[in-house]
Amino acid sequence: MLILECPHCGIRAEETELSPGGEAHLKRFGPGSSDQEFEDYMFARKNPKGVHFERWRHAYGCGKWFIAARCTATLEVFGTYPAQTAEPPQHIIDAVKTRRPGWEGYK
Amino acid sequence: MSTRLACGGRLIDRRAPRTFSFNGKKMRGFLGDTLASALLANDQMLVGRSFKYHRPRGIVAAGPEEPNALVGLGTGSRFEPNQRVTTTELFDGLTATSQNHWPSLEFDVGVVNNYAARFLPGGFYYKTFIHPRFAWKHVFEPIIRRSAGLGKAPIDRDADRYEQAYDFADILVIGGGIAGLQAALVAGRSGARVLVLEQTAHWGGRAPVDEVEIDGLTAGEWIDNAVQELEGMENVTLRLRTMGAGVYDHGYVLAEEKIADHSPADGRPRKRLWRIRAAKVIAAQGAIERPLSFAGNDVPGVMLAGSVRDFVVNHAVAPGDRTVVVTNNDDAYRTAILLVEAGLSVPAVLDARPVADGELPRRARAMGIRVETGRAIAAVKGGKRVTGVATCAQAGQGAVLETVACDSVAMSGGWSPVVHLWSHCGGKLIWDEANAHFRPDPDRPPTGQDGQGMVVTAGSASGALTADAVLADATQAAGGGNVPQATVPQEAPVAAIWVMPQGAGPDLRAKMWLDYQNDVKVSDVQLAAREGYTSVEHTKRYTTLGMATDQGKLSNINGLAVLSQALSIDIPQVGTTTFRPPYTPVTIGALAGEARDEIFQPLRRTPIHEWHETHDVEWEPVGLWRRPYCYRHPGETSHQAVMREVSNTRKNVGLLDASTLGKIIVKGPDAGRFLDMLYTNMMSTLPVGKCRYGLMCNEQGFLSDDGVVARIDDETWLCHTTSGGADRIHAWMEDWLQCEWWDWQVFTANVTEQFAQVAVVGPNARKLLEKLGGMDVSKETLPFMQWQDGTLGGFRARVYRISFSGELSYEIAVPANEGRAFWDACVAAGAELGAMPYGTECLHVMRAEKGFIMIGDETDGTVIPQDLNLAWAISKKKADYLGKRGQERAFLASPDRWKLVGLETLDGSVLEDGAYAPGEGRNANGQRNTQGRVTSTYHSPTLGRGIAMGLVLRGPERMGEVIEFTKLDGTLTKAKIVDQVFYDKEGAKQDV
Amino acid sequence: MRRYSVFAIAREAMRHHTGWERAWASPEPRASYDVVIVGAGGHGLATAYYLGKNFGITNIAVIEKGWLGGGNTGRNTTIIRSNYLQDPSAAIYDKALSLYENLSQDLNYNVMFSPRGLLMLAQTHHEVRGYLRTVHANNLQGVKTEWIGPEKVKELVPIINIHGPRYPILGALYQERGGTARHDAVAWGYARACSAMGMHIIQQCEVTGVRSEGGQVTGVETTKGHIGCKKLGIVVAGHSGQVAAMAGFRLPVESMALQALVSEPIKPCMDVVVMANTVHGYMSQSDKGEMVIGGGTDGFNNYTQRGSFHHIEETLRALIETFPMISRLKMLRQWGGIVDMTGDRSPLISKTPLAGCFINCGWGTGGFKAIPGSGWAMAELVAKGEPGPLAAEFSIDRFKEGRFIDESVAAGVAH
Amino acid sequence: MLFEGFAKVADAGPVGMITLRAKPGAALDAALGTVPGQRQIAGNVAWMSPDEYLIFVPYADAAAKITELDAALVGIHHLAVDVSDSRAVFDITGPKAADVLSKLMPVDFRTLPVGEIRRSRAGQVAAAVWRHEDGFRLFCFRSVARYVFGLLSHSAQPGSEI
Repeated sequence: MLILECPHCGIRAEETELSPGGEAHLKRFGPGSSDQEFEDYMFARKNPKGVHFERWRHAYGCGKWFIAARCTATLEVFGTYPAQTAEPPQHIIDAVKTRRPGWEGYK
Repeated sequence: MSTRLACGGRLIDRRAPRTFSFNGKKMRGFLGDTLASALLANDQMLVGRSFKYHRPRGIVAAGPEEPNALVGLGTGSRFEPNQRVTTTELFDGLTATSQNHWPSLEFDVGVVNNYAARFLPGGFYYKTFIHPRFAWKHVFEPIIRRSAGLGKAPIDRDADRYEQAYDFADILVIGGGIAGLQAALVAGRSGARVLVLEQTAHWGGRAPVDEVEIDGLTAGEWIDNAVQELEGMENVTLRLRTMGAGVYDHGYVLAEEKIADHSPADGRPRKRLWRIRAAKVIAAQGAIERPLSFAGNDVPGVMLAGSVRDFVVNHAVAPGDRTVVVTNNDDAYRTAILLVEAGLSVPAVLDARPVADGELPRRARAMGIRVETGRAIAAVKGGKRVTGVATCAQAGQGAVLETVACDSVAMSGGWSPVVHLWSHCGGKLIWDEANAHFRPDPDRPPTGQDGQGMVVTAGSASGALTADAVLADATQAAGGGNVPQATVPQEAPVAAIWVMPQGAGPDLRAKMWLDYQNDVKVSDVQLAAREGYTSVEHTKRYTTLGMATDQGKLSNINGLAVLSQALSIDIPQVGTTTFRPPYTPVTIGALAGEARDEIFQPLRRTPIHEWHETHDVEWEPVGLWRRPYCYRHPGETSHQAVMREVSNTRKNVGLLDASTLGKIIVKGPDAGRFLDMLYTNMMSTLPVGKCRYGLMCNEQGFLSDDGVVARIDDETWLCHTTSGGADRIHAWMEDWLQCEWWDWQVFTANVTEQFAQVAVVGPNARKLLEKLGGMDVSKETLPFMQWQDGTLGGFRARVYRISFSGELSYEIAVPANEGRAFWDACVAAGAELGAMPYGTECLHVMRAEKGFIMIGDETDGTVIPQDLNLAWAISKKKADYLGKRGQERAFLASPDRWKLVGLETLDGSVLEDGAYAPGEGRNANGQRNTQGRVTSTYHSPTLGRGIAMGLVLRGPERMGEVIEFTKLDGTLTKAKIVDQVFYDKEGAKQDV
Repeated sequence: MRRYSVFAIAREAMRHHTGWERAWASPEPRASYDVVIVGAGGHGLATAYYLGKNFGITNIAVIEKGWLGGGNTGRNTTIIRSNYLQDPSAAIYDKALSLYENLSQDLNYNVMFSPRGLLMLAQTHHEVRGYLRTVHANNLQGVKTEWIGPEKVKELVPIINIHGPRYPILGALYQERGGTARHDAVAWGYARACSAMGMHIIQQCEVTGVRSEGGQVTGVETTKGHIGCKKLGIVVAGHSGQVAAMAGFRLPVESMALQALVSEPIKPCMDVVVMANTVHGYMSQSDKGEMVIGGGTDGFNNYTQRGSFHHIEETLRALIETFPMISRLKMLRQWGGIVDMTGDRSPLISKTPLAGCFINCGWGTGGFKAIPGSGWAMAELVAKGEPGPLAAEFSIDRFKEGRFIDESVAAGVAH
Repeated sequence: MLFEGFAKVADAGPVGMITLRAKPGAALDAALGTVPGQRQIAGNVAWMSPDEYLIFVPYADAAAKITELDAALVGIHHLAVDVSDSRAVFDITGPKAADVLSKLMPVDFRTLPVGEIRRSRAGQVAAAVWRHEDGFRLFCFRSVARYVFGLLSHSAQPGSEI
């Protein structure tokens, strides 16, 4: 039963107030993309056992999407940030690195 | 015999007698008794039969660890099986019945299993009942099922109600013994918000029983003071009868409060499930005493030594007149001393240790109690009740030294911390050699949201077994401070003795019970080890050790120890099984909380819902909505009602409550561009005032929703979705706007519930609206596929000229608060025009007659618009829309897709729902090949025959061809592939 | 291998059961094997078993990180059925069901397969149409299922409330051959049979890397050292992505927590398996008398084997509506497992980009019932290097082509 | 709809409500007068999300207010829409009103300050709530009004005080 702080409205929302939206920062591939690109966009997921960036919507709150950096093995949360970004912001990267020194990085 | 003592009993009120019944026999007890103490006070030693061998069993413990004494409680709609007598508070009129025996508790035929025990070792069923094959299902399994299973199944609907509640705490203390209270005091004084839970109805735990002195006060006085101080703190909340059931991720704790379990039908909820979010959990649940493994350790009358003390001190009940104490530690001497002080006889203390020279043994000896060291029990005498014990040397193989007559045995194998809550979320344990138990490893706690430890233990739950250590540990757990001083006798260490005697042979080991309820013996664990089920999880599952309703509270450590000995490895290497919530079983009704009957699920109601309710409605659930399926006039079947509704709508006029249709406003400078991405067709070019049917696909390309879009003004569109789709599609829009195209200037609003929407459909539709008056709804002013705002019959209305039936049709949206009045006005105005309401099934038939697709019927998540001949609704001009790339994939772009066609049976009958069209031959797996399937099939009253739509391999290229469809009776029906539009192919009727 | 029988038990009883041999050996790994299977759950052990039985390949090691059968094999709700809509699913699940029917005899180990019948309740008209479609499809697939009305449902399940109030029972899809089996026994029975064929089952041995040369697999690195192999089968539900990453490829798989619970045991009151998809709950009664209840899947990636409690509450609410008598029972134990979810919720039994390396995963919430069929198909794939008809449709390239095997379309779930 | 248990649950009747979606800025300040901060209610305006506000007006005045807002925000990207009919509003009053809500919403009512609007979940549906003098005001979607009333009255049953 996770708690994630919504960066848009500041509420420490519990899981039942949120809806999950899968891996974050996927690049959309539309017409003109190769079969491989499209397949990866649709299906290939990092699915890491460890640091993960994932989308959540504060569905029973302000309705906004945000992204959580979370460990899938311990459920530790490193931080949350608005969804309007193509990559994790630096302060999140730093927060993860502080707590997971061995982390191989976002890319 | 077990009996009530003449005086004492700190928890009972002798002025408040209570009567109850056990197996129909009337008995008496007092307010403050548990059912266990009351049964013992009535000399009811035999209380149940075990799971497998149906051995007679009595009360062993005094708390939630009790494995044997489970009864059926109450009757009828308040009957509950498997209630633990040790945690059941006595009340007037309580009715209890024992379980798992036939024909009676005293004489149980199932006990034959006991005599065949030798042939039924752990895991025996894996090795037999294999042949003949049918025998397992028809003979052996039914026998096993009937003989297992503990209590009877309830039959009636539960008469009680339940509820849930949320709470929040900085510090949640679970356990209200002296550790919990001290931790709460320290935390409370610091100003933190503290919540304290205690599973019983009393504060203080075991300390008063063990006659602890704290800061010069008796335990009872200290506890009273502590509770009083805590009650005076605004930041502290205390809850009795509330069991901490489970610790979950991020500090989520589940607890079950018994509100009216001891006062049934008093109008209050029976139980309340607490969902608590705590920044830090202090688990102070104490420790549980372990049994010792000796032959006959399950005979009624053999009890835990600490529990014997509980009954004597708390309830003034003595389980026996002559009690032999058997132990591997000093603590059990307290029981011997207490019993003698109470005027009862203790013929001997059998101490398995070679030496017993601690303060308590010395005190016992000084009182004249006979203490024998290096001794063990070779066998317990007696069947349904202890009559004596045969003693032997612990070091030997069980040669009997003497027989001691007694009517109860108090045993103690040492104490194990309650580590459940620590472990639920991954807290790790270490083996404490000195105390011979697993305890929490403070360096490896369960971690929370921030990655830091979120649970600490306090007191005995940490492994501190004496009052002074308990208080020191509890103080530390809550942040530190002054430690109250407890006066305690010095105790010598426990000896890690698990099996007595040490060299017991197979005969004895097969009578030493580890898991009482599941009848798992020492010999079973040893067999599992011998057969290679050496992982502790394998042993558990192979023997069922620890899987009974007490979840191994008594048996686990002893089982591990036996396994480690059998494998010749250390206990820590064996490890423990995973602790799973709940700590003790939680009522399923409480887990569902308030959600039953009327409020089981939200039922969404349209503004016109009540009208339907009073007009012969037959409902259909559509998502959480309920829509009229049809309106059944007296004497009609549902089918007849639907046929009448279709005919009437086609002939006169029909009224449909379309309020559930999704309505989403999309506005902004980029709204047109956005809708062009969302829909397969072009929406940006839709002129203001006009409507256009649109399709939405997911990124895979599969059709996900459809509906009519209206252009409201230059920057504003209104998108209709399916009834089930409104929230989903609104969320879908916001997803793309927030997460992909966040720089586009578009705002959305879901206004589905702002409006009631009524469809007025049929040749008389215009006349009906004209009767209402207020707006020009003529073909010229309001042509097909346009909309207009205005007033109808005095109502503010937005009128759409759209049709899902092929008839002249208006959909009228009015503010929801006026919806019912508007509907009534339509009904009244329509009376002389033959207006009748119609339901969803009529809607389906009419749309099928027109060949319109229905999301969920023609689509199933694998269908693309191209399959449905909807290519006209897919813009060729657009470079991109959601789903376009997906539709270009090989399998979806193949010409060999199944495509939509109409189907007409040759004999006019109705094709069966879900029927398939078999193709030629069989596939590599021997399955019949198929070439199509029915997606919608109805009897059309308009055409007087069956009509259907279906997806058929290259269907549109095969017009006129006759293919066959399956029927459930195994035969086939012939049907011709035809155009999917069966009614008014030119569309003349809707455009008048 | 000593045969198990009632006579063997009688004989052993006379000598206090001291003569039983180990059900399976615990050898140290050899330097290399013909085939290494990673994962000693039901699917992995069944793969090894059918490699031996059907193809005579016995120089096999089955490597297990923990204890055999300790993953989803030992955590599921043991439902077995084959009433699937799509042809490829029906084929493999029905193969599994047929093998289950004789598995106790085949393995000489009683897996307690109990074909007590399985109902999938229809509670909306939409569901009725979906299940009718399934019955039509099953008839053509050679899978015997039938549509039954509410009265028959009540007859089969006396404790059910067929009159709603919210979702009255409109009927059910009934598979008489469906049922349950004892989950642990399936793994143990296969393990014993594999061991008897001379295969090595190596527990407490974690794979830490996959070795290859020139695009061909050559072995695995493990906590017990390097183990060479000619062929490698990855059968590690819940952790497929991790092992695939070691082999250098990504899977269309996400790992999520799925939960289950049991009530305290009561006397027999329900002799069939019931699934109710509208309200998301399913329930059966074990031989011990516990009501075994399955819950929903979390929607986010999770490796904790716990899951979020609100799913349990949702499931129980629904089941109380359907079976009012469970309200006064108690939840004894709840737990979670990690399931692989693929893009279409159907499994992968497939070749991989690494030659000689094969994957079997993605069974989602429905893996247990497939074990024998899955092992059968996987063994054929590993032995021949190419999929047979059972596995052919479950290849990894279906996602690129958009060729889904989607069972959710008939309102069914895959439990 | 009215229920009197250990707290009183009453339907508040029609309330005029306008959803205004717009980004913060000078134009919005001018149009609204006071723009509330995050989760705050200022005057008759409640902050709903970074680009969404809920404006309370007498029920009959909603249409006029929208016209006024549209005029004030001309040229500014915004959406003002009448949602008065799509919501149901309840007042939960009495000294123990918070206990009623604590049974339904994962919200810490001990720390919810006056003047803050909390959007969350009541039972199985979305709801928003704020504290006022005598208790709380809660609104939810209109279609589930009966459900929410059922929840509130179940929770306020006499004898079920926390």
